[in-house]
Amino acid sequence: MIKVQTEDFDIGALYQQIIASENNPLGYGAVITFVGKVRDFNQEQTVSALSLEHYPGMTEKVLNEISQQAMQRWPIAQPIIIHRVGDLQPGDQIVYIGVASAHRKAAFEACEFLIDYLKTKAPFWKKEKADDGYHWVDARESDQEAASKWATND
Amino acid sequence: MIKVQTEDFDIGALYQQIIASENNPLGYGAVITFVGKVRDFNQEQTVSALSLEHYPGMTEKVLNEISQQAMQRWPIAQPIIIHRVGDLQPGDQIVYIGVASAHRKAAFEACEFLIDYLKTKAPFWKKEKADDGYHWVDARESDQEAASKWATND
Amino acid sequence: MLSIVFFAQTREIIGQGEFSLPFKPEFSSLEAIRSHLASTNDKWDLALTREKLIIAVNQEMSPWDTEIKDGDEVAFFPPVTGG
Amino acid sequence: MLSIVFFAQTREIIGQGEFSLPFKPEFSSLEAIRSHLASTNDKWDLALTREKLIIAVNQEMSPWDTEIKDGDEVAFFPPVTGG
Repeated sequence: MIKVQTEDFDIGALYQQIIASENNPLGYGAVITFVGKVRDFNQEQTVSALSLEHYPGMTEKVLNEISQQAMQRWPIAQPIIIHRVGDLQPGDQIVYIGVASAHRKAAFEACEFLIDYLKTKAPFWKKEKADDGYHWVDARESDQEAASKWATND
Repeated sequence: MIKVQTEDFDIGALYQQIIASENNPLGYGAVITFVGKVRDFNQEQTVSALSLEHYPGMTEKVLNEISQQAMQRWPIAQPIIIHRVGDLQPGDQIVYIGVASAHRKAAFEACEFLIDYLKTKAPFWKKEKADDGYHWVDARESDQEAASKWATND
Repeated sequence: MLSIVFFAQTREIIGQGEFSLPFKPEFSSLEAIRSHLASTNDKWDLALTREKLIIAVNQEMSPWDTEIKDGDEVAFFPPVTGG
Repeated sequence: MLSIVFFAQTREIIGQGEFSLPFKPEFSSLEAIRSHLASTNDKWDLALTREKLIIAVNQEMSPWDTEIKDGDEVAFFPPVTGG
């Protein structure tokens, strides 16, 4: 399941959705979830608000693609990916990724792959309100490096 | 927080506990959770029930120790570790590990470290009911290998 | 007709999010489209500096040598920062 | 007095979970305790085969050369399988 939405999401309800996954609910022994939240600082500046813009249509397409890629690379159930857009506050949830698999190694890897790819390939942009006003967040070199470790030659 | 209990646990409530962590709730941008569940098969046998035994006292001691080790190695909040004991059914939750950090890499690594160490160092034993009766689960070589990758020289 | 779209800083500096551009044979090159737009004024020139500019053609991130045809959607934006 | 405890298969084959063993100087060696217990009968001998047997002294996994003193809790069990 892929969703781009302004509304918040409920961790407990999403967990129930993953484990109720139709193809093999009792075979999935490991469930990994990642939640990304708005921090109250970035690059040593205090952040008081955040605004998230995205490219409607392309965003869902990219998230579906990386979800398919993860399912081809690891024996996992259909992942759940939710990303919020619009105005957010420090402490708010931004992104949710849930992955279930028979074994934990596949689930950990697929979950990390999904967030690494989301961060570098999905068209979202963050604008932060800091002490000196609003400014767009710079892309991080470390995110590119994290994503590049999953590169394949095919 | 460390708990060994017969009762089930609530993923949504535990998530709220992690993010309400007192030392730096708004600084934690990444929350990773691992849930281990009883699978309906193991080593190609159908599993219809599971019974979990532990070493009271030592279990809590070991879980506290690995929790402290994780906090020394990664900049994370106090992890939440819950492990159930007693009689369980396929689909039941066995173990929960929740980790929050400013950045996702530390949270992923610490969470994987905790489950790898729990699986090889915490005194729990599983007995499965399969087609041919009850038998104790064998320790897996792959779990030892997973744990050994975190070894340090100190 | 080409559909030209901008996001984030690029959109803010340009001052609009999208518009239509009548297709011309020379626009089969992305660089030709970029430099045509950049020639509009100094702001657009700044917004469309090639360094760090990402292009998506029909909603797919694409290299500069991608061939463009009439009816395509061409997006210009800075490196993404979601998650 | 030593407190001797068993878990899982080891406990099941032995037939009991714990008992007290009066301390003797020779029991400062874990192997001496193990072979003393193993000599009880064939089942105990089987349960306490060194291969794959894990020992915890005072609730801490310990190597075979750990020195034991009066009052210690010594546990014998198979490799753990939680999680």
